[in-house]
Amino acid sequence: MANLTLVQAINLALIQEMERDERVLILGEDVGLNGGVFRVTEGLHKRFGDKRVVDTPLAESGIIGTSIGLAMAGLRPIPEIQFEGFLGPAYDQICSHAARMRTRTRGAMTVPLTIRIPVGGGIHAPELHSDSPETVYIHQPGIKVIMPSSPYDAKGLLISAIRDPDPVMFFEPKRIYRAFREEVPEDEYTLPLGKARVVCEGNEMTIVSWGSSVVQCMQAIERGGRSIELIDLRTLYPFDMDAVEASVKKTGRCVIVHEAPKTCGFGAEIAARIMERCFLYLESPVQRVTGFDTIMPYYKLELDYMPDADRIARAIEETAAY
Amino acid sequence: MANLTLVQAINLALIQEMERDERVLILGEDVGLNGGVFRVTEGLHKRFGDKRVVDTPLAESGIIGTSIGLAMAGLRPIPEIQFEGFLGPAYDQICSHAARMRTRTRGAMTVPLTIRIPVGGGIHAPELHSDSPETVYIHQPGIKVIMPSSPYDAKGLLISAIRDPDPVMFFEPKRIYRAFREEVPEDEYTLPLGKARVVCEGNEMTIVSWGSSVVQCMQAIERGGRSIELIDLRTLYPFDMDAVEASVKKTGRCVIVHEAPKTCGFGAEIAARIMERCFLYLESPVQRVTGFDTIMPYYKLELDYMPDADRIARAIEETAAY
Amino acid sequence: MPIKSAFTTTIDHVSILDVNANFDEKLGAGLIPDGDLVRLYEHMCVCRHLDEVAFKLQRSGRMGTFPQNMGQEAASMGAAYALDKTDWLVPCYRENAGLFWRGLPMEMILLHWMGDERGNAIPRELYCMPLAIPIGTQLLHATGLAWAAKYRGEKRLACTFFGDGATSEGDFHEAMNFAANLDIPVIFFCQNNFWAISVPGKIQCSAPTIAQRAVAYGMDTIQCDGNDIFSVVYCVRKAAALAREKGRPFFIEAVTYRLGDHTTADDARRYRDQAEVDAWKTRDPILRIRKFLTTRGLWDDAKEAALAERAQRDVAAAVERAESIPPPDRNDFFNNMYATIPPDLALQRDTMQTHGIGQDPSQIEGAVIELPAKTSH
Amino acid sequence: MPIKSAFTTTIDHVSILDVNANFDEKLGAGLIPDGDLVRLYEHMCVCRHLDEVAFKLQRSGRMGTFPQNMGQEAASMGAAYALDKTDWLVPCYRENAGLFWRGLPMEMILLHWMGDERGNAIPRELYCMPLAIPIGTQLLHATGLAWAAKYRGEKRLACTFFGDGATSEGDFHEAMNFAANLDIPVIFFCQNNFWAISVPGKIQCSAPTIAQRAVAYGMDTIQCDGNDIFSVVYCVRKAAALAREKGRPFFIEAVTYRLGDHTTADDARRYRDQAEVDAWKTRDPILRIRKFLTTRGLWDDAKEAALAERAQRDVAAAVERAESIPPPDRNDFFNNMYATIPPDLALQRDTMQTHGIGQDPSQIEGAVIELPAKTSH
Ligand SMILES: Cc1ncc(C[n+]2csc(CCOP(=O)(O)OP(=O)(O)O)c2C)c(N)n1
Ligand SMILES: Cc1ncc(C[n+]2csc(CCOP(=O)(O)OP(=O)(O)O)c2C)c(N)n1
Ligand SMILES: [Mg+2]
Ligand SMILES: [Mg+2]
Repeated sequence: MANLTLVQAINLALIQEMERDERVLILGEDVGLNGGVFRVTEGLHKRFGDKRVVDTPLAESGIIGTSIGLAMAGLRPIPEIQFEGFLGPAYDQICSHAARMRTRTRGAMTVPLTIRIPVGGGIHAPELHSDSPETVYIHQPGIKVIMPSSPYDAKGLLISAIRDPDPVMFFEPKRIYRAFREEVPEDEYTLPLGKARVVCEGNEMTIVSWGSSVVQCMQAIERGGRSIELIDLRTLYPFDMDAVEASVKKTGRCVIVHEAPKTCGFGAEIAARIMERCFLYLESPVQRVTGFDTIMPYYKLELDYMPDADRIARAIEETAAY
Repeated sequence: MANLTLVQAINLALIQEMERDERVLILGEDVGLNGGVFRVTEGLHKRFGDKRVVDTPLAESGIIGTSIGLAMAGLRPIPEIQFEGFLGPAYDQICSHAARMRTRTRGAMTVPLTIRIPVGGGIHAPELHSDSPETVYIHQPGIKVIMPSSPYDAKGLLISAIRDPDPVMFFEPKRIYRAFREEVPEDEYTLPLGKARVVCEGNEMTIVSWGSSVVQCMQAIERGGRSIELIDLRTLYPFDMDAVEASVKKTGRCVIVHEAPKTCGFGAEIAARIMERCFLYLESPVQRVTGFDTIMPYYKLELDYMPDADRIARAIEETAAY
Repeated sequence: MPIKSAFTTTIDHVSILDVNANFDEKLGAGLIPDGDLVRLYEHMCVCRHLDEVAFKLQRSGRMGTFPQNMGQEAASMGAAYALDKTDWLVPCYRENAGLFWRGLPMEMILLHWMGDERGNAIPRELYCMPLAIPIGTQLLHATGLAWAAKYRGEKRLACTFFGDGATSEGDFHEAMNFAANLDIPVIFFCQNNFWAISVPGKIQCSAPTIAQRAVAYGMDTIQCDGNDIFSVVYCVRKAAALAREKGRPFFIEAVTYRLGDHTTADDARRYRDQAEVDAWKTRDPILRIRKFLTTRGLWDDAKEAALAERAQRDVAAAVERAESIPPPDRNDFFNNMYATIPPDLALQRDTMQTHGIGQDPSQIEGAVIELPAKTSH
Repeated sequence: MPIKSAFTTTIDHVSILDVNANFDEKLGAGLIPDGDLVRLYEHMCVCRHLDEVAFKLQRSGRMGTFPQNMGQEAASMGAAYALDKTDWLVPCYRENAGLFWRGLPMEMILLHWMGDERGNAIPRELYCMPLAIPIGTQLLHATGLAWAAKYRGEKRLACTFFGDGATSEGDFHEAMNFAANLDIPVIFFCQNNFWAISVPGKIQCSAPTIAQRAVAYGMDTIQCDGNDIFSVVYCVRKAAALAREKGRPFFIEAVTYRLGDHTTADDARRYRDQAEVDAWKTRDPILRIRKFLTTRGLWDDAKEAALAERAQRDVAAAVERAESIPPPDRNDFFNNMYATIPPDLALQRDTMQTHGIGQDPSQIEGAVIELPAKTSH
């Protein structure tokens, strides 16, 4: 066991998978000598060399498009997109190709690809460095989407993603890259994709969240007074609706928390599913505490945009009082 | 009044707005001499010339990116993206720039832009010519999204879109481009963005839909036996939640129908909002009849993918029986 | 010296068997053995016949949109001929000739345009990618495939095909740039047929040549008569040698012409002059090669008649195979989304429903709902 | 002739005031009047001082990430000087010098990097676009702005700035191609500073020059010493003339160097040699121009001291203005989404809630919920 930050846990997972499997390579902007702008690939270039840790031209469609070719040829590329705000130029290659190649070719061609992307706000970064676009890719069939909220989960889920035979988007909440440490086994291990984690148990209300918002939820819960079950989805597609259903059938009330804008955010899907599956158990409408339907403001106001413990606590109280 | 198809109504709206306002110009692939692959811009090149109807290079990011520049300079560009499947390369310019310019500059720069896009399945077209990506753009703050289901609405909404000071995506359901005709006033007229249309009234159940699915809903309703209120949203952002709320509070039951995949489709948002606003009025969970969480299959199977009157009728019966 | 030259370059144009069937012995001799040339000619004719048949299938409602390859057969076939059987072919949709030469069964192309994904399930050992619908995107896949070969120390290269229109897309640029700067052995093969649907070539590239696109990347580049299979073979051999020996990419502009409509959904008379088409008909690659073969005593009317008959037979058999395949299973489009279908998607498949109640009818009180079975189509 | 030349070209490199401050009278005489040159020098020094102050503001937590412009002042300032005041400047984020020359108040740049959108609310009459964060995207906006000028018959052109890294993006290609083929008067001004964060120029463009990118489009192109303001002015004048007279675009590669880190979030020692940086320090555009002015008797130590003092005063005043602006209103980020705020968004703004109950507390039975007010920050 080692006491690691999220960055360190991901770095360790990358090293172990590269040691284990010659087919794994890393590519992207500044991933080489520089070790990535967040230092997630620190030391990898030195250890594995130019061939397996590749600085590419500044072109996100190129990074993903060539990764698709690499993957179809049987390698296991791990491209990095430097910030979620720069996924845009790669959207087409992800959604028109990575997501479709298996079904388009009825399985003759597959795309075992893991795209790593720092995501979310809260670090006082410039514009387009603080967004939460996960919903777009959850909506796109053919991709798996992961967003861990802890070092332990990050390592196990990333290893599973790399070994997964299909394209996976691995969002890394940059706000908690170094926010805390956790005991992480030094050996390699995998965590199943599509399984949620019950962070804490309770029977008065369920909270569903993912990514760095999970930390905000914990803070709200720690204010005390209520027995709350917190579910960290971890994998956003396929998502663990069974865990949510079981919890809400027990508690009868639910609050969903995410950073992305409200309208058509993933929270809407969870809420709609809860209604479909738990209609007769619900004692109050499912509430969503989310980013607003605005552009994430520049950083002077970013904390007003992001759901925080105050807003979550308020939603809990309101939901309980309904 | 003239009896027009959807294509003709849109064509007429374009002509009238170009006659009225020198600042309006059309650009895109094959929009000139060829009149567009669906002939929506037929005759415009002849009438308005090279300067105002411009065939561009084959580059969707270029089409939208230059349109943003044209719009910021005070013109009213109407770019066409040939099929919704080719929006991908333009995603970044739409979401990172068109949607953000006003708020990024606190109003100093604005992007009065109307993007026209044929959308949806049912015409036996090749791959990536039959998708329904509207949710992605509803989720993106800063854009208005329209999808008409009739010639009359199309003309009035398109004229409103062109005159709107903000970026609008105008999705044209290609399956009904020529499927039927409707009386359309020859004079120009506008319809308010953000207002739904009650297609038919009823008090047993509400159906919410948009685009060519509205026609499938009508067919299901016409099978008779129930008093159903059909709401065509027409504008998907901002959307007319008041109309939906009023109807569901009256009927207590609701089915939502759309072609896009279920997970994180716009139906989820409507369902979640209904729960938020009508919780105590609901007699059964809101149901969604949608495309599946798969890639739209090639055309041999496309009708298995798309919600049709049978599937809608079944959902109506099930919802009523709940 | 306040103004000095920072860069100079020049680009070659290659033509071996010219429009008048004049043959340049110096470059052309031995390039293609007689027997191969006859086989290439035969394949081109079969491919041309498929175009005609496909057109009729579409018009009679037995197939969806189809893009004819007519007039461009020499380009992709010459390339496929000059490459190794294990080099990747990464096509757009106007390379039927080359794909058939490689061994792709004709019915797979038909199936694709009949709206059936099974037309894309290409056996791995053919090293062919399926047709690419979104313009320009496949160039990056080719670059990745070739990169993988380099990564593994294989001598395999990738050759990707695209039109003049594709050179306007951002992905074209990114693929060229990746290949040039990271030393990836890709051949970028542009079929410049002067039109992208109705948009003329000058709107895509107003420079004197498309070949000079490659200058931007410091990439070797050449222009050739794409209706002359000898020129094509000459250039692709040169490109392949560079790719295999130096691991470097190469750009080829093959000048050709689309003799038919863009696709069966198009009517080219709306936007281009018949005179232009007629002029290009005299440069038809099939006519040219036939004349050459005849002059050399390698071809005659009897052989032509026999070939016509064989073409009819082969194409008819391919159509028969494409049409007699059982309809696809509805489950197919669920089952191929992931290696292992997620439970929620399996539920959608098994119930053919997305609505919560339909997926779990136990929620409904009272009788099971009976509805007319799904209308068959 | 089986092999003939299809295309030849050559690209010029311009240098007027060279590294050793040798001045080419033939090209340089009269290019910049003495008085202007002094003013340009002063502006460059103020801009350089802002870099230093901004660095300290960031380090002391008074500002977020900031990209220094150090070493590249001559490039954007020379361009802004050579253009009309009503030509569009469409920058990336390393053109402070040019923007200040145009008249952009320094505090707007500071506000931008202090995380405040009001730094982008640039008065229309300055014809400056705000800084562009996503690399390469602004080139298309510039093309559209220039297209609009052409559409209206104005003589206005657009000049857009970007780095070597930006030339790898698809949007770069699409913008160049649109401008070349549709005859749009844009000047594409590349500041080749040899690095894109840690990635060396050869990974972005392995060709001998970046200037040759333009050959792909048949666009006029030139390379110049970007640390020599005379060369820059010479090239931009040439480009502007072509744009205004023929409506044609022009590409300029200005060779320069980023003397500082990529941004305050970067540590360039991780990836580049100090020797390289030291070599470029001797080519600093500010040193060069100062030497020139001094030789010509236009500058002396007293003036330098006075300038240093003025720079300190001006920058301090700008910082003061940037820091004393009242905090932005939370409503701002709602109110600027659309010309008219949609009702649902107004509700989100007015309640600062997204959860349905919080937006409509009447749904809750019992007392109003009291919570600690939002933690201020
Ligand atoms: C990204 C994208 N945009 C638009 C289209 C629609 N489209 C199909 S073919 C075509 C023209 C292609 O021209 P070119 O690349 O020259 O190939 P050609 O058809 O001439 O062989 C267009 C615009 C598409 N398939 N993909
Ligand atoms: C689309 C996009 N991808 C990645 C980034 C992250 N990023 C910011 S600056 C930069 C390097 C830019 O290099 P260059 O264009 O040469 O400009 P320079 O910083 O050298 O002036 C990168 C990769 C970005 N801002 N936008
Ligand atoms: Mg073409
Ligand atoms: Mg640079």
